[in-house]
Amino acid sequence: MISVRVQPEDFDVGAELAALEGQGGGAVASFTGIVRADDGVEAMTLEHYPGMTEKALTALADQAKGRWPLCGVTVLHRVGTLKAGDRIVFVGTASDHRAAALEACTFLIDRLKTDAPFWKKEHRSEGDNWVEARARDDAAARSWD
Amino acid sequence: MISVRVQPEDFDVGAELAALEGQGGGAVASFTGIVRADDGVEAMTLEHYPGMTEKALTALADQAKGRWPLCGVTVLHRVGTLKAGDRIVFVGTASDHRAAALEACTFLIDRLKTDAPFWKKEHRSEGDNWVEARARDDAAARSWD
Amino acid sequence: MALDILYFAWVRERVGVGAERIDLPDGVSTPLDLALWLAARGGGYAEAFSDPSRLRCAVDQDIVPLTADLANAAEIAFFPPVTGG
Amino acid sequence: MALDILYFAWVRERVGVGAERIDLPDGVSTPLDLALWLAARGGGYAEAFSDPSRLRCAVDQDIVPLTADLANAAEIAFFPPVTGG
Repeated sequence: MISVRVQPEDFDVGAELAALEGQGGGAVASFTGIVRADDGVEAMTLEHYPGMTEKALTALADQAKGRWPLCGVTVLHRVGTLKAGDRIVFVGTASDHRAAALEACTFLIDRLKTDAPFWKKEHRSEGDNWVEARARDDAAARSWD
Repeated sequence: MISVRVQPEDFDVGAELAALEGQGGGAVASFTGIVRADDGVEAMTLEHYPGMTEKALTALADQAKGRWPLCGVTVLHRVGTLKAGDRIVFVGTASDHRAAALEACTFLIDRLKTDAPFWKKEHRSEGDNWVEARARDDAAARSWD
Repeated sequence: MALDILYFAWVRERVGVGAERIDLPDGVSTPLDLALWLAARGGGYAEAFSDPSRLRCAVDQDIVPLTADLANAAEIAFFPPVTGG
Repeated sequence: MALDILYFAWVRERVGVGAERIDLPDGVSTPLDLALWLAARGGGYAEAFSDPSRLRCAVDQDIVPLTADLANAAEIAFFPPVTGG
């Protein structure tokens, strides 16, 4: 099972995990990213490249299935305006083996941060700014090469 | 927040994740272990050492908080008789950093498998047997030394 | 040959539109050539494209280097390094 | 001094009880000494304790080696290697 979705709406992480738990594997891992209220950030807007985004996320899910014995991969990403505390991204994996599920989950979020066409703009009371890409995210993504 | 529970009842992974998401970190990771229907296993019974179990799981959560900057750790383990497809264990972590959340989650489940007093008995149509500890679980746990 | 150009994030904001269609100009064979050609328009285009090292691009929805071949491309997108997740 | 002994998993099944209280016998100063003393009872105890390499133990709810010191212990548990998670 590969499930990839890009949507403005929030997702139900319990339902997403239940779907992964139902794939017959003994191990399910997940990662959820949340908007932090750091440095006065009140909200952020996620822009993406419709069409390419789904293609890039599906390619990542396929790569993960090629590297680890997975029976389920879910990658969800929200777009539009989100406020502090809102979920941004959910990655879930199911496998017979816990190491495979956890490693694949880490791979997917590391690679998503450098390979999927999303851009974050932060909103503060003093103004807006586009988030800059971070060298440490590039390093994490390349560590899987 | 540290939440450790040992109980016969199932747990609501969506509610557990929501509690971790509410700790103010930007990253939440989870691992859920499920009874596999491998090799004709119809059910298993989880025995534990009441009193020591909670102490051992709390010690693991404290160790994780000492090694990674975590704002939340949840460790839940079921006991009693479970059937194929049932959840056995849930580990969840919250942090400002995704690597911390994911690594701590892996640490907790690796160590739980060798340091917490639980024993599994498998039930098959042809009889029951106690599960044997696996060398690869010992190796995974010791990799964190 | 007609080429759709898409702009995202601050590239889009500086250019002022999200997409446009052009005929591939003579002498433009890579995304880098196209970026410099767009910069020569001046104004917001110059702001967006004057420093190609800050840009990334996708050709027909695959991320490629700015030195990739544009022959047969139907769609190109310019954007800053991605920051999702 | 009174000592509570707890048994889990197949150790409990072979011994036939989950717990018992004894007075620490003379000459028994480690969990290994106690395991061999219990094995000498014969029957299910011999089955459970004849091969101490298969056993693990906790003294006062901390996992310790079979060679740990039993002085001042109030509770000891014998069990196979754990298999939770």
